[in-house]
Amino acid sequence: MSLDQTIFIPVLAESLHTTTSPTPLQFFGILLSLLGLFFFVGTAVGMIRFPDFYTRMHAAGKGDTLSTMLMLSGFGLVSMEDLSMGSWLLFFKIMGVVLFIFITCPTSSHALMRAAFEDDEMPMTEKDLKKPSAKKK
Amino acid sequence: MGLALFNTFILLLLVVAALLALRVKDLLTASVVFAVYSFLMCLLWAEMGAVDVAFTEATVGAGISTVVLIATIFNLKRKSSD
Amino acid sequence: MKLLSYIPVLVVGVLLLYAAKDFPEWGSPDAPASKSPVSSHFIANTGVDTEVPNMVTAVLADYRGFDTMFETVVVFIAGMAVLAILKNSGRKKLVKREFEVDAEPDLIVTNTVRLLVPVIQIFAFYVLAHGHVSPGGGFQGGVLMGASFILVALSWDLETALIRFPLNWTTILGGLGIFLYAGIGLLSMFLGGEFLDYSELANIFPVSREMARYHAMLGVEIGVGLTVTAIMFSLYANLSTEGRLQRGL
Amino acid sequence: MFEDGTIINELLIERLNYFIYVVLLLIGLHAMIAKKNLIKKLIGMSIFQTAIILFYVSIGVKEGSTIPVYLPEHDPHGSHSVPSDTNETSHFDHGPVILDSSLVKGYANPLPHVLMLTAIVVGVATLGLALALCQRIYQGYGTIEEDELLAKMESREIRSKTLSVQIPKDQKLPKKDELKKEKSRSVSKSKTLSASKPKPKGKK
Repeated sequence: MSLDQTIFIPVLAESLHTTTSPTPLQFFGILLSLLGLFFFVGTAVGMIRFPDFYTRMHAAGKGDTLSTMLMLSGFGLVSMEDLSMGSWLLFFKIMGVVLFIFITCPTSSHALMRAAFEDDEMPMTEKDLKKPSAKKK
Repeated sequence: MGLALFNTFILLLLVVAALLALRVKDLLTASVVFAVYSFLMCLLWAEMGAVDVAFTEATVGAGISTVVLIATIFNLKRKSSD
Repeated sequence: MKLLSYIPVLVVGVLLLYAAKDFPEWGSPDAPASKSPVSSHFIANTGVDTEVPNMVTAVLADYRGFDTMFETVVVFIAGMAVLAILKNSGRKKLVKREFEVDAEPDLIVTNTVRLLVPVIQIFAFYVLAHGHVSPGGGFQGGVLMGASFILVALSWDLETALIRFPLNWTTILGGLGIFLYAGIGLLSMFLGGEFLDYSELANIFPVSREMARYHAMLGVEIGVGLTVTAIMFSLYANLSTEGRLQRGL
Repeated sequence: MFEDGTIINELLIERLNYFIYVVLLLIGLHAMIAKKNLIKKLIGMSIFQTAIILFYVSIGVKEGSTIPVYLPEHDPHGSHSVPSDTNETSHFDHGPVILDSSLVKGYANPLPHVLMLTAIVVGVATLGLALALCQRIYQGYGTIEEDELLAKMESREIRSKTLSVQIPKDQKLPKKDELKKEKSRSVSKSKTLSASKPKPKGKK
């Protein structure tokens, strides 16, 4: 067994040799997941590139919530191969998770920002932009 | 065998997270990175078929033990010498 | 010292890697651990013996019940030890901690927690009771239940959580959990079986011997859940305040 | 490089789980030995523990097996199978049967999972106990760094020997005049001791 056989080839082979083409609902699910992945990349870039705490939390709070919800609902749609009782049950369970994320994720980012505000962390202003490298965090 | 790539990726990330949790000088960061480590471990076990162990690790390792660590650091010094 | 510490690490590492070469291949069904008659017996006979679909719960609470009982006792003793170490130990006057800020409980956070805590507690009961057929059981349900009280303590303050779950309950609840566990075991002993041999409970309850084991496992898990809930909350409450039980995190 | 039989192939590809378990165990061990901060030592201890749990779970894995929960067709009740278009009563007909060895291969080994499940919960309880001890040490000595702790313990021991007074609980140094009084009272004893050991007041 070589490296290619063990790791790379089976994944490719599985993805290539799927015989059943996805139903329209599943195709829509895959599309939603990819969109969620795109927003996740945006979140990661924002976390690294933004200059101060509040803007970084802005990227993290919004992008994380949206992308997680998109990906989870995409998975819920992908799991609906047929419209049987079991797949509906699974779909509603995943929607429960989406609701949970929708409630908790903004709250947690709000709590983090509130804690920073109470700790006298000042938001970045235009003054900070004018003097370069004054506030390198 | 299809999950071998996933398995390999998480195993390597585990080593990175463990090293990072021990390298950072801020203990609060260290405990948060340790929560990440615990959650990666939970994913790995769920993939291996040990769902009960994964569930326990998700509630205990990534939940309670992080809270307990942070509660202790709150009463102690936050900086560490190494 | 820094360099010296690498010596035992390297020695242990070389030995372990040398041993790792002889381990069975990953995932092979013919590995000694999977071939052993004990685990194949558990897999094959759990359904007949106890009618519990989740083998892990069956092995945890029934076949290896003695082990689990004393693990619960260990958790209880650890909680009591934390109580004993930190009780009346701290500075009497409250000092402001390094990163402490005085702030009211936040409106958004408290209202979200008000919304979530009942759901978490119902989910904890579900995990506890549904542990027979899905992943879960006493340990997980207990930890989730304790985490819901910790969430209350984090979003309001510790005093609010202590009104809902006074700390002198923890000793009582933890003891009650172990008492429930050992009591089911002793009851089956008095009915003519061995300690923790739940099938004897069929003599007094109108169920078959297999279903007696099924239901006794639920009672045992409830005992574990009570102990773990109490100890997890008391761990947090004591550690965040150095045992003073006021002005928590 | 990656052919059959070479060390790299055996360790890094076919037994990657075991290799990573060794690496994590060594990281934890090194942290427990070499880190000076007590909290860091405890994090290292937890990493050590999870590495061992990883090993135990890894030896229970079977290729192509499902989780250790009975599939609907082997379910003793059949009541928890997903209600689908299959006939519901067919599950109740055969009742629970002892699985034969070909079916046993289809389920992961539940025994390591059980052993490790309790180990995790006990692990967090012992972690809490260790953190309580850390807080007590911090109250007594004002530090959780190991080297500072050892120095403080040593100086405190010398001081208690020379002065022969009980160290107050809340880590306050004795007052100056109190110190002098004590010294004059046990002057002979302190002289003999301070000749051999470094003077505690100068060290402070």
